[in-house]
Amino acid sequence: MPETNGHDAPRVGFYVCHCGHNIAGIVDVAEVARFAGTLPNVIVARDYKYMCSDPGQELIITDIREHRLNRIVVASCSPLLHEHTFRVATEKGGLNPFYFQMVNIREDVSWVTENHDAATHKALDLVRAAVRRVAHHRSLATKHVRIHPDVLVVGAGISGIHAALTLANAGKKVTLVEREPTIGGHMAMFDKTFPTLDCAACILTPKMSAVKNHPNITLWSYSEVSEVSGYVGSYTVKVKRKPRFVSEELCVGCMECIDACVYKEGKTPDEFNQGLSKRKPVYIPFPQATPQVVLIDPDTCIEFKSGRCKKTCVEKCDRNAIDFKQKEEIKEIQVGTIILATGFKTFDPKRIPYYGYGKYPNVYSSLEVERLVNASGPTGGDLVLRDGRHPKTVGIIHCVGSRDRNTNRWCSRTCCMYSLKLAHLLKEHSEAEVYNFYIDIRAAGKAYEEFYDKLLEENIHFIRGRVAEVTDWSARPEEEGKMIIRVEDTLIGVVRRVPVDMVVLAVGMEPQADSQDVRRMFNISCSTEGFFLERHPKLAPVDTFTDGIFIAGACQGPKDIPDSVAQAGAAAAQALSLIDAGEVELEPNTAYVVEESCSGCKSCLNICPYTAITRDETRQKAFINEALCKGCGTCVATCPSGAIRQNLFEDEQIFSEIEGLLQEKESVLTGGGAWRAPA
Amino acid sequence: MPEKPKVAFYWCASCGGCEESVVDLAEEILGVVNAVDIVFWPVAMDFKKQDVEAISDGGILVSLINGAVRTSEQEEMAKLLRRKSALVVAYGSCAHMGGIPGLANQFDREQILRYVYEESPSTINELHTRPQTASPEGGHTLTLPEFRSMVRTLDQVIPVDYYLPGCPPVPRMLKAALDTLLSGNLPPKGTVLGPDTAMCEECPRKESKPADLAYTAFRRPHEVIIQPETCLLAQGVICMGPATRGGCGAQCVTGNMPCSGCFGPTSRVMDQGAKILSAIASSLSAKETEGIDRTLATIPDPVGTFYRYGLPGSLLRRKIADHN
Amino acid sequence: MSYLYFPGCSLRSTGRPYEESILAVFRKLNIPLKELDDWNCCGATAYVSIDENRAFTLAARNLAIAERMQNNGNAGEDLMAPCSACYLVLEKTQHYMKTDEGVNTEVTAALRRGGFDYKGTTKVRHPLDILVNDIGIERIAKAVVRPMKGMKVACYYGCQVVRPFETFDHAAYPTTMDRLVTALGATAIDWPMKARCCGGSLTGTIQEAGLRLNRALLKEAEKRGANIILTCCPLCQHNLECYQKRINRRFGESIHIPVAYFTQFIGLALGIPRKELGIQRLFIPLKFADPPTKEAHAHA
Amino acid sequence: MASTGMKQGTNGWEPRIVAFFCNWCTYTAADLAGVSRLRHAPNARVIRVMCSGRLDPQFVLDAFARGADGVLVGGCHPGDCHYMEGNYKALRRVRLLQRMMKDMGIHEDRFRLEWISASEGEKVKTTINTMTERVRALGPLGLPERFAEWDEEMDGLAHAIAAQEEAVHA
Repeated sequence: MPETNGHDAPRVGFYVCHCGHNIAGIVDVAEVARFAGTLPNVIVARDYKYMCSDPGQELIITDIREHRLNRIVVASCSPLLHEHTFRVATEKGGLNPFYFQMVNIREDVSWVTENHDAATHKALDLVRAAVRRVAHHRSLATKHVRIHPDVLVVGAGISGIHAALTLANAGKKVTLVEREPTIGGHMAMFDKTFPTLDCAACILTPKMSAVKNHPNITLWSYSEVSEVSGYVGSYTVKVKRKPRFVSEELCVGCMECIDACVYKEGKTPDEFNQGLSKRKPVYIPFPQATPQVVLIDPDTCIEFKSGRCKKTCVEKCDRNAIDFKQKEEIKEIQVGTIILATGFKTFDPKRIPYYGYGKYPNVYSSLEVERLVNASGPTGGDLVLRDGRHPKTVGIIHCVGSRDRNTNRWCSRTCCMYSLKLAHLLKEHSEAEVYNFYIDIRAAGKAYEEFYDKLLEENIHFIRGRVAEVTDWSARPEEEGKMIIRVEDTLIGVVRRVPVDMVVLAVGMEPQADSQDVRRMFNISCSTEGFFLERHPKLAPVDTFTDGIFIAGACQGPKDIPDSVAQAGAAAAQALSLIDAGEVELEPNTAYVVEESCSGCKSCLNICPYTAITRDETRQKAFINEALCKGCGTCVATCPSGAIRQNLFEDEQIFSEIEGLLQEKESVLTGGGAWRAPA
Repeated sequence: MPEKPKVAFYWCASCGGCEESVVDLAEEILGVVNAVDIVFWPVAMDFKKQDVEAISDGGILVSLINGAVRTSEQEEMAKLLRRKSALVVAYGSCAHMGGIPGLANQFDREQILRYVYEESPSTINELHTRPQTASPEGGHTLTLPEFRSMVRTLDQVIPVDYYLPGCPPVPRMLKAALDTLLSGNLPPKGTVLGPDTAMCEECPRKESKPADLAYTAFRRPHEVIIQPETCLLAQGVICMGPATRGGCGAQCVTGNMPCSGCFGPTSRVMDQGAKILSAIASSLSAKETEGIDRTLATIPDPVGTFYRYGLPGSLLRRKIADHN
Repeated sequence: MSYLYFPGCSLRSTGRPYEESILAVFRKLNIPLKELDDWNCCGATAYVSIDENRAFTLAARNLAIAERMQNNGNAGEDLMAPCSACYLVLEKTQHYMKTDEGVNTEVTAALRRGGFDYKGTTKVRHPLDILVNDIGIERIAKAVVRPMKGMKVACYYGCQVVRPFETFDHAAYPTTMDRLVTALGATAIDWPMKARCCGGSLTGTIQEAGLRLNRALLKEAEKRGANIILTCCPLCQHNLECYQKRINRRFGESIHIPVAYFTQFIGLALGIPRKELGIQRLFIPLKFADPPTKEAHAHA
Repeated sequence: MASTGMKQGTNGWEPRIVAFFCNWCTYTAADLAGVSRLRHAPNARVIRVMCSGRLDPQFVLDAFARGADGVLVGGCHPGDCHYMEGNYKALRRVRLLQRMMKDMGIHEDRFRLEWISASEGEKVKTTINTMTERVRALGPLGLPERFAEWDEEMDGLAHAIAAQEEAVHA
């Protein structure tokens, strides 16, 4: 509907929301409405219980029609939450949606202010500013951009795999990029999964091969995203494909080259087995690795180091798959949406030296123990310690690198449950006495508490207290030759010394080491601890602040397998909803040059990081390409002669806001003048 | 013959350059003299204050007042001329924005008087005599105007209808302004009678400015041999051109000196200094505080650089003496 | 390379040999030390537990004096604080001045009233840090005239130089002193008590607890074959050395092990006369160090 | 010339701080502070801009000229700008502006730039609180009142002229 009255003298409709008690409990909303009614240009001023509800919006729509309003101001929650809602209502009333201005008196006022008078006073200032500002609003057209239907999924652990399969099954083309030589992520390393104790490989490998064989999925393993540009609907992504020195097309994964390698035994710590075994320079991470393609590690391969290897591997390969000259490749793809499922890393227990990891050989990280008890692990599932002994007593220390001010403050959510699982498995494998040292047992998941109950009946010991240290300082004869776990047992209130043969450190989950680089590349935010930040903690858990980019799995925060899979499905659904809508609306907050005002001084040209500003050399004026402009307004602030303006953030709009905030005279409270902040 | 429109010229705190610029009309001044009746022009003609007072209120078509306002006498004359004139034009940078005398707003009154009458190297004043507004002398009282606490723009003292920018305004613009005002076809009140794009538009060096300028250091004109054809900013010399209203024909730049901003900002800008500061700072090369500060340290006097002609008319007007 | 030097109260009382040996060693290495002008109480221990911000203010005054001296001819000179308690409270003050606006505001205001405009540039250093990281183990090793062969040293760091700030060494397993004594020709034993509690002022308050803690340290050092314990803190040195008799009486032990400052040990290796190092002030004499005894040779 | 800058005296005076917050980091952090109910001083009035790079130095000066006692600018941490480098531009402008304002006699504690990421709700709280306290310690800046006070010296003359005119017309 074309708006007709936008350029006439402003006729403002003002609405203040109670938000139940959220606002009205602190801010005197009736006073706010009364005050707004006294401001110039305000025709209607009302307060209402829930402005965002249908009747609330209806109020705006009716008032626009009945009172010939041409500007709308709503004082309620944050514009990041409901600006869109009220713009739609404004539009339904027959106005251009951008004749609307929102005042945040919930997040910015009632929720953060103790004193009622101070809160009301602050609300009045903000209202006055908005009423002044809205007079300068102009009619704007919303931009639409097309959504490219292809999707990029970064990271092929269980989350990335599930997201990719969901999208591919819906008929979308997916490029799945994985940094490691195989997909599968951490889950592929686990032995059994809690609480069902079904084997991780049995449920994961079918999904891995489904990825490999899906016609809609392009799998690029051993590859990393190196550059991202563009915007929602139209991202250009460069992917670096690292050389395997083995042709992915030719190799069939027979692994004969591995046997043929001049190294009789492996010499390099095996990454997949957490260094508990050795691998050769030519290797495959594990037998079910996907893709089933070997790779050569140039750092340890003799041919790369000296160029004088007999190259028995090449001789053995009848498909001539080995190619020492393979180079890194950069591939470029176009996608409309991106799902980040880059996972986590486990806490490095060396950071807590008093737990003795790296000092005492029989202190293990939980991920190492996953490999140690795994039937396809380095010992074939035999629980043999680094010094060759079988443990008679095992201590599992919970919360290593979790719930700890010195390391990570967050709960890693999975450690309690996997510690219980490992306790069960260790007992099963060794008949050892198993002690769990825990702060709290957090078993909040379907069938998790029942699993804990079961463990309690398996004669596994639970000692409540944060372990002080693991030491070889023996104070009694029976402690000689053992590691002593010192802990305050907080249930009985004594300090205990528990001698053990094996210590398992239940390490927490952390953001990937390069999570900061990754999020910068994708232009999304991180929470303080470094996990990717969701757009809203409750209502938009897989969205980010960058449209078209979604997050799934442990890159967003510690998560177990069921939660990761659920989130991956949600992220895929969000991408699908964009793709199926076909296009997306963009905020029309772009900058533009008023050509007759521009002197062509070039001050703005190097300011724009998106190269949206160019200079028309014949007219010697700056020109802003609206499609490239993202609306930051930096050039507007830079232009020394005021020739660049920004829609929605015009100079006069901001100046009028400043003026409104500070024009105290009109804001006299009915209850009396001066107000004081709480001491 | 109908009565010719009356015109008055007056100078407040000014150097006399604005008066010169009127004379710089050269032969055209004869046309002006023909078309108008100059009723007051202290620098050139022997009219007195009483003569102005004798004119009926509003009887002068236009008064062109130059110079900033620093004394009570200047205030008084400005107010008198305002009453007697239909139109008042703030003529030149000082009346327009405070001008060079406005730089005195970085010091308080006492500092200035102490320096001028006691501390300056050329002063011998053992009795520490200061000028007094009233001093008895042989049964009479001699009076002097009061030296106000700060420099003001003309429009901070009286309502001003139009502005003619420049230090001094160029004769061409004066001629055009007079023609406009005499024609009766008046622009909106408050208009600055000049072009409304920045000086760069008419700068002969503008094409030589690189698009990717990133400053690492600034140099003052005396610290560098200025290349005659390259943009001064590209040579690290601060040129106010991008933030300054055009119309002068890029005179300073043509003379191989940077623009120092005498025409003031364009109509879209409130504070010329803030804007050039923004433009220049945005294009620094450094990204971290230390490097930024290192580069900025090469601007020894930001206020004097960015507000050379406009301090009293700027948003902050003057230095706050009690350092708050 | 030169430093400002903050002695603090201990080094002028129970810790005299610490100061004597520090001055002697730095003199020997030609590293000038300049005592901080008009220094005052560092603000540690009791003060911190009563009113933290005032303690920080006391510490900050010293930091501010150091900064002032740096700006007046002592440019780039860090502030060396040998006593662990001084070191920690100075570090802590620096830390809170930078990270806690409340502390910063209050302390800055107090300093301003005292005529100081502290910008926060002073760096606080422990002599162990300076010797290892600035002067360097190599340079010290080169200056050794009397290798300490045969000495089996338990390096004891105590808590305050490594916790809570891991400024120059590990919080639980520090190694700087170990590396240093190794370079002097001695053997540093590996023991888990390096940074464990010495009882602090408990020896003076709840003595039973204090003695127990010291016993654990002393016994473990002897058990692992140490023939000397070295410390870098006046309070640790006092606790470990002076209570050995009482511990033996109380617990029926027969502990007898010298406890010296690490700087005394370096001084001996550099050939500085015992008297200049305050060796004679130790209660448990360092007999073996002058010249190496037969036993020492046998160990080697 | 010691000026209080405030006619009504400082009784009942509360610092008024105008805050310019970038949409993606600091404004979001302020929302987070709200959602987390982190109560803080009610003295800051937030103006949302898309990026701290939109900060025109004129906004800062205008806020002071209209009566702000302090101006706070919040942007994304270096390297974190949603628009890549807008915050660097803000930093450069702010550094120069701070020097300029110092020369104009406005105390440095009145104008502050803070990097506050979307997750730092707590930092919004402490920044506003400490800034409020520092500005409170400085007292009112009160530029509009100062302007009026400065111009009072012209009143005497204005009155004299008015009286003179009255006499003439009478």
